[in-house]
Amino acid sequence: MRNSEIVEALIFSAEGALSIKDILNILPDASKQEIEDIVTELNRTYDRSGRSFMIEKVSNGYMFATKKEYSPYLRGLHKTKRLSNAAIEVLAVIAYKGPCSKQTVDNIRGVDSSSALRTLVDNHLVDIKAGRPLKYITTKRFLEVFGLNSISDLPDIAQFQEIFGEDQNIEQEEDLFL
Amino acid sequence: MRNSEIVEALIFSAEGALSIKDILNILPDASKQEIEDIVTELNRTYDRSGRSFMIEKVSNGYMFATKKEYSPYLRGLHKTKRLSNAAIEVLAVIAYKGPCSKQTVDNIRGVDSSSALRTLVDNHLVDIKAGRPLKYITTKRFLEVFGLNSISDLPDIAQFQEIFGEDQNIEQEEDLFL
Amino acid sequence: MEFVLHISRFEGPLDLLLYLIEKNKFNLEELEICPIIDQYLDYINQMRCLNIELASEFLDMASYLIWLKSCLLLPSQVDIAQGGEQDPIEELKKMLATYREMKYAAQRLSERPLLFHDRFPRGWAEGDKELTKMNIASIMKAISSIKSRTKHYVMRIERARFTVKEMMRKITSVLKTRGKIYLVQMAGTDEKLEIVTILMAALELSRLSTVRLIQGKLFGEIYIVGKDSGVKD
Repeated sequence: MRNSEIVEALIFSAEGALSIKDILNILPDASKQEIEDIVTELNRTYDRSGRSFMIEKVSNGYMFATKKEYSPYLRGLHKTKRLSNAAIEVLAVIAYKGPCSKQTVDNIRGVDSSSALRTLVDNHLVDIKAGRPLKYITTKRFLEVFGLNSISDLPDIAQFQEIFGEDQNIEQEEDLFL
Repeated sequence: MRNSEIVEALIFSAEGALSIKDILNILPDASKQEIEDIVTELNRTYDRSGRSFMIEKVSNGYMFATKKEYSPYLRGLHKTKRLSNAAIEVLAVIAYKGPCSKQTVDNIRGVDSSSALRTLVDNHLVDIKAGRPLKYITTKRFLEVFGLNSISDLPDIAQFQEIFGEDQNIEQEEDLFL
Repeated sequence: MEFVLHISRFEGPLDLLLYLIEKNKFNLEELEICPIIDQYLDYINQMRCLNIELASEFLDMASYLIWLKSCLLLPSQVDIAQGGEQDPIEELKKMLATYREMKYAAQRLSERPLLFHDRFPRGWAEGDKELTKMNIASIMKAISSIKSRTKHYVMRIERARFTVKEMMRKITSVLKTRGKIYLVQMAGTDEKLEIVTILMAALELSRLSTVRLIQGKLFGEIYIVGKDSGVKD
């Protein structure tokens, strides 16, 4: 197996940019120069064979990226960024309790939810209903992303303990959401 | 710009498997057959030029992944998790008998499966369907992880019985004991 | 001693039964159930002698097999396959056959080249990851994580059952009529939570100098006496 193949596989599978140091950890017999030459050579091969991607050198290492000219097509892929745990919590509360005010969400979670709410609205997962106070509701996009036909497809909260019961001794019948 | 380059760029830039449907949304003039031919041809090119990755047909779509032979090197870079035997058993039951309830899984295995189920849900290999009782189903992620195009790619249970060399006709045998 | 294998080797009682059947080179269809029952019970007994903690399912199966064996030995008194009813031996065999299928399916599944172990997908920086993994389970997980953080809402029933305060009151009132009580005597159930509550209540009473806790010897039973009782330490 040639080093160039291994280097390619390493950069391909790395989460984020991969530094030369990380590569040398796995290929201790290679040199810094050799890695640089390998990447140059790989990119030359990609160019020659009409690949739509290449290895970019970014500040902290190497990473694969598709070439700029394909970006008009890639925009059609509708990437939605991953949500933080806080955002999923807020989303869950609104899904079960909505339409509800920010105050309700904050009370249930015991922490302020402003920034998570903002993310959800930006991602079109939550919409705002006019009124005093403002109310938050989940959107059609929410249903699509979570693969639900309607909000009533969400399971009953009392059923959660089947696998999410933290402790068998804790009876969860008496709960906040009833 | 050739369709094959665009298809390559699309699959390359998607996280997880990209369905043929998604590709056709972006290239409406192409046909399903054309996409399949493009992928076959791309894989041939990768093989010929010594690429360490290829396009896999999984989860009714396409996904780039490294070839198996590089895994010893790549494991040095990634934390690899292995599922417990219990978790794989539960996964097999859900894959073959799902959607099914926790009770069904427990009955078939003869033990409580809560913690294994929880691990599978946490790892996005199993999802929950609302209902009474809750039902468990395998996810798109499951297909990606196990390299399956669809659940029907799993070997037929009837084949297993041949391997055990018995159980040819349980119904008939039963009469003997009555 | 060849029976003494680690119980963790078996996923459950069905797994252990299958192992015994294979070991005896029995065929599931023409299964001789009695020797298997005996070997299973032997195995469980040895585990218990070695103080190995067994999952309750192993014991449930043991008592079921004892019942089944008694039925087989007393055919005239208990007809186990009364007309129309399911023959328990057939049922057990069916369960074993289904479990064996699934066990085999699981083995086949685990032989497949696994993503993140044998094959690796294209890596993504944490921030670039998509929403693709969102599902109902993640919503449920979020709800339960809120619940576990705000436990005071969900624990009310449990706390009502064994509270330290109530246990303190109970101990004090029993002490009024008796000179000394062993801690274990206070327990009405064998629930761990109750034992813990009793111990906490006793410690709290001792802290308040209402009672004295006495343990005669190392690892001896602990008992409680009233502060003014004449019992010596």
